[in-house]
Amino acid sequence: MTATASWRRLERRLPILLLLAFVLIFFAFLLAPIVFVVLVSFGDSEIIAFPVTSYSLRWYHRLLEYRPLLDSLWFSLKLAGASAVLAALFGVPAALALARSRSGLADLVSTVLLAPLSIPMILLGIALLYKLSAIGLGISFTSLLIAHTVVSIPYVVRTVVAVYRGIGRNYEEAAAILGASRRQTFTYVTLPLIGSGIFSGMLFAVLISLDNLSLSLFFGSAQTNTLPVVMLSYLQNQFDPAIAAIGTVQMIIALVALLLIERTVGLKFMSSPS
Amino acid sequence: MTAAAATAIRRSRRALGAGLWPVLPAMIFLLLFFLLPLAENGLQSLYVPDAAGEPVFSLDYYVRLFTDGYYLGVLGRTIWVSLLATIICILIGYPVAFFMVRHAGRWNGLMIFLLVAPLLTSIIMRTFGWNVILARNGVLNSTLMSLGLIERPLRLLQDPSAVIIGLVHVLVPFMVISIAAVLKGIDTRLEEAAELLGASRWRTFREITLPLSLDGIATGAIVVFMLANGSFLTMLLLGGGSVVTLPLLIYQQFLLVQNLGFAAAMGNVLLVLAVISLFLQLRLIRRDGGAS
Amino acid sequence: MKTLKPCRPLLALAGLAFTVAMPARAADLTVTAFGGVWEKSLRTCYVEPFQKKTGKTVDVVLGTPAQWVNQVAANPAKPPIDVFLTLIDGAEDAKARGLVEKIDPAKVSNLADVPEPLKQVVGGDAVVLHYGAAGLAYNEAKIKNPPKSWAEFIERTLKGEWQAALPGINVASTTPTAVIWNFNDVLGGKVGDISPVIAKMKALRDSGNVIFWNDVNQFLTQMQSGEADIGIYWDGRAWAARDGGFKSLNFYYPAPGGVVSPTVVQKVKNGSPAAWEFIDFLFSSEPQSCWAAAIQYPVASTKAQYKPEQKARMPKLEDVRWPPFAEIPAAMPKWVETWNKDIGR
Amino acid sequence: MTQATLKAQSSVTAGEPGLRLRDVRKSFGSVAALQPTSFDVPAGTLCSLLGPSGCGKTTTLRIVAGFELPDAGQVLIRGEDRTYDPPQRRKLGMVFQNYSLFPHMTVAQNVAFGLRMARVNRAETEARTRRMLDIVHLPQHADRYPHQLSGGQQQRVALARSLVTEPSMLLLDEPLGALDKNLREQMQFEIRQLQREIGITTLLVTHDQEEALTMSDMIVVMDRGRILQAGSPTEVYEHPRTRFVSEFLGTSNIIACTVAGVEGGGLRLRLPGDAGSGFFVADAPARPAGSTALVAIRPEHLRIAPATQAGADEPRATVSGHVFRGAAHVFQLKRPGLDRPLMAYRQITGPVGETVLPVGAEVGLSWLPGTARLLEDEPVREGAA
Repeated sequence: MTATASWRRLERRLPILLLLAFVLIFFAFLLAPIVFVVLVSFGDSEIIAFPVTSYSLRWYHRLLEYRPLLDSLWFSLKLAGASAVLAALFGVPAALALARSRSGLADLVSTVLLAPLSIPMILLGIALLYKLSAIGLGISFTSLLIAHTVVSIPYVVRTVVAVYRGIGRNYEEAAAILGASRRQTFTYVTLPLIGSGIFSGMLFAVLISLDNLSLSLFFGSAQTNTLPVVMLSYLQNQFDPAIAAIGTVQMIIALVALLLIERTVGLKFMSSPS
Repeated sequence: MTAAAATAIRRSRRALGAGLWPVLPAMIFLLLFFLLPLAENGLQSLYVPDAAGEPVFSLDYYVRLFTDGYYLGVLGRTIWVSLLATIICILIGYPVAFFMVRHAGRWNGLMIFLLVAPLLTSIIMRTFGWNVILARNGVLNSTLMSLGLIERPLRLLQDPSAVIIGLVHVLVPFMVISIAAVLKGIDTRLEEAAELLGASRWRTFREITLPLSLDGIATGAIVVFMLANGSFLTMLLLGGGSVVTLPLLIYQQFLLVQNLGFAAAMGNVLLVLAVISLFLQLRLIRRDGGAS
Repeated sequence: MKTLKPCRPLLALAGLAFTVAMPARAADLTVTAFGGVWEKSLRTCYVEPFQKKTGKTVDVVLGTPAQWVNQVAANPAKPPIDVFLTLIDGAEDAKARGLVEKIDPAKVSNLADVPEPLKQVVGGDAVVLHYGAAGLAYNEAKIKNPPKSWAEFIERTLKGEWQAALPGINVASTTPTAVIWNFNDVLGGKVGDISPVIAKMKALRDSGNVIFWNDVNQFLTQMQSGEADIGIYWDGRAWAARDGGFKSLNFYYPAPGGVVSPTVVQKVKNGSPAAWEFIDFLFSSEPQSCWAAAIQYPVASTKAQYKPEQKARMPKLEDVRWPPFAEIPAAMPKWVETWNKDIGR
Repeated sequence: MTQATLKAQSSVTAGEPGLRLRDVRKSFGSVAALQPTSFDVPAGTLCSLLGPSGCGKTTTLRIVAGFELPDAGQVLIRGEDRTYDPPQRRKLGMVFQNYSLFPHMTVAQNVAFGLRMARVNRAETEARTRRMLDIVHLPQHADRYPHQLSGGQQQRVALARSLVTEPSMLLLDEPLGALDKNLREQMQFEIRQLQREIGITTLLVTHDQEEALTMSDMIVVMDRGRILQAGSPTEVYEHPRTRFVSEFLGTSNIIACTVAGVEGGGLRLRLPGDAGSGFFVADAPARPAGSTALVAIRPEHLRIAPATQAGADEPRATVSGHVFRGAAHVFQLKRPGLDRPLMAYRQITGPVGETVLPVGAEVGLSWLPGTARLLEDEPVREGAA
């Protein structure tokens, strides 16, 4: 290969290389603060301090012995999962109808469905506390589930609308003309095609639920303690690396979950061109 | 029946939302557990305690919010900060989403994990991380100084720039995932076709890929804008109070003053503000990207 | 129903979600607690011995005062909480909203061992369980000659002798008492007029020698990273940090004294009658000693025993300053608004 | 099952049209997409809807498919009223413009989809899918995904998917638009052959006149939501009724002639600027002398001869351009009084290079009687000045 040829080759690949560089810087930015969290979680010191001078696993032992953190993590995961599923059951049909609607009502309906995103959760939390207590649900898992579902619906609706609009009508028309009933078309064609939208919407919902302090706060009881509430009250009195350790455990759980998804269903619907 | 009457009937049938019935379960759910509780709570904002501490009907809270220059300034800053964070998230997030969908291949799963990892740590821990990095003698300043790029430490914490950094850091994953979900639905053959037609890569991107992915950007923008609009912990912990937004004041009314009425009034203003911008955004998308 | 197949796991999950949903109360008694070492010590010093002694079960609710007060306010007839262990501003709020009962000395015999002032807080609707006080925490490595008094602290900060860290307005139950009331009082102001402290704070802010923290742990990060050299902090927290490894951190109460912050006990209206029994147990001497050793704060009971090194650090009840807790809630809206507009931090 | 049995099953009682549209009308908002439209497609034939984009052909197809409901009128498929049936009950096959192969299914799964929906048992589904893939020459690609196939292969899969259910009718929506020219011609031939073998009534939507001419038994030319002309390809090509049809199908020289007089059942016309005796057009309704009449003459019908060899009565023109197109010479001719140059093809019969007329040469024009067509006046166009 001549020098000009390899130069021109490089030139053609340059945009991709620049993009790659950008992406690497981006992830450095994204992960920078997290790196310190993980480092600190392996620290030996009684208080959170940096730089970490000696390392140990003592804060992971502390997690095992201080039950509220692990218990609430498990509780939070159940809550996040359940509310994401519930949000999908409410949100997906609504999103499908909205995406194809020519009605002038659609904008109004969308606005209502997305509005929970915009209200400070602390206000919603207190409003729901009084409302749900008045109808007898009080401080319970059901109340928490309702509250978290309210704020999860917008994520599912919005991502599914965007993905479903991008797909266009043709596939469903093709299925219809091949004799598929509405339900069959939905199950065999629409659902697989909007999979990435549902997945990312539910992922958002889970993430928001896991980090949702302001809303969960008002429904915290001995039986219904979510991780952020426990973490906050822990941190208010103790500045030790156990919090960093639970954060790290949380990330590991997410990693395992994503690996499981990749192994079973495959994350390909997030990437491969359809 | 005249033709005009027939059209009118058809139009009204459409306006009633034929085919919109699947939104009903979600609408009823939100009506019961979102709009109704908020409305009841919002009513408190119309009652202000009198000298004896008894609540009396009054528009006092709203008058204060809309006539006092301080509160108007906070209102403006709330929108401005959210808008700025949204724009930065689009600019940073789009290339990453593009790379993820088109070039990441089997690294895609890892990228998703790395994207969501920051969201899984408590905001207080993230703030600690930023404190270590951005402090006066923190990692960033000492690196820059040892490289000779700056002479004295930059003041990065307790500053609006720290708030924007913090907001972008937690919100940009939402932007990336929203855009990626739509980008992956775009047929790459369209781009190839455009390149074959002689469009440069940049033009292909500008005229084919970008317009087709507008819905993803819009989704991300709505989510990011709304979340930024409602967040206060980042302002509190990274801004050191240098950026005061409406949610922060709401939080104050709860925590310090226990004045639920004034908090509800500010909440209502924020909600109305958000709903208006949401509605406008939806309208814009419909005109631009959603028409196809 | 072949076509429903892909939906089945979703439906199953949704079903599961509702079966997990069950009524909240399971124990005879529910008490509140702050997390971490407090909650742990509450269980070991109080809850477990109480359960052993009476056979009654006790649940512990983690969280914050605003959460607990609203939870009770939402369910006043069937409160989800029976005993508040809370901060004094939360206690004032609960009293103002009529959620708590007067502490009846007849039902709490161990109150006989509690000094009178500690029984007078919140108009008799609460009793102090233990208390801490705010003073100055500083980095010994950087400051050799710390200010003797609050006034000296303000003046030398203005001169730029060090970088000081102060709590911002959003740090509940610290700033209003330890900064606003404390400085204002030292500077000769009154609860109804905080212009002296506002003027000084403005000057401090503009001097560039002050940074603000908005989360209790942020102060420690700022001190460790060198962002700050001295600042207002709580005794117990400061000692815990020093004992935990931040060796150069020292703490003292400047003249005319530290600003007290009591943790108080309240009995929720319509709550379980067993609450009286529990509150009485809270003030018995043995658990009080256990509690004092665990959380490193002075406790209410005069019969409680302390370790010698702890005793040395403890503020004496006579030495601490008591802000007018009862007057502050009424002044707070004005304070917060003025601070927001003039200091903005 | 062989192709012969496919054919046997889809044959219909003679005389019953495979598709009949009766006064079908559709508007979107205030835009009339389709004026009341009627036509029949005889059973077993292929009918093309031809026209520029926005002419209503796609709307017509979507109404036949059941994706749109007409505002009025009836759609009969094999004599049965299907106007308000949902698409899935119409038993149709359809090939979409971009094929719309399900991206998450393999080729075999795509083809088998319709059979699965019809709850055909598994063994038969597999057998029929395999046979269909054989017919479209893709048996080895059964387990690939659509994005792994070339455009032509995708096209064949789409065809297989639409035919495997033995539909009562086949709809083709611009099925070849995405293919390159050679492949397109090959596929036109293949589809036509398959359609004939199976004997399935087919409706083809296209804007490509060549495709329509090659593939159809019948062409329906549409413009602005209405049918301009319907008939066999030769009929529509040779006897275009209007200027639009004449120009949309192939190339045409459209000349505004002057009516010299009425003769027998026809008209005598004169080219503009021609003082001679003019020419005769048979079977034309009477028109007042001196009025203008549009005449279409196909370039292949226009004969040119060097002026020296031309008859004295023949109108003259000057060669203004020449292109060699392999099978023919194409000449551009100018004549005073005509605003557009005329086109004439001269078929090459002998060795190439023979008898080329140089640019600038003067020629005489002639055509066989009957090849010049009198066009109907255009319907007044909406919004036209």
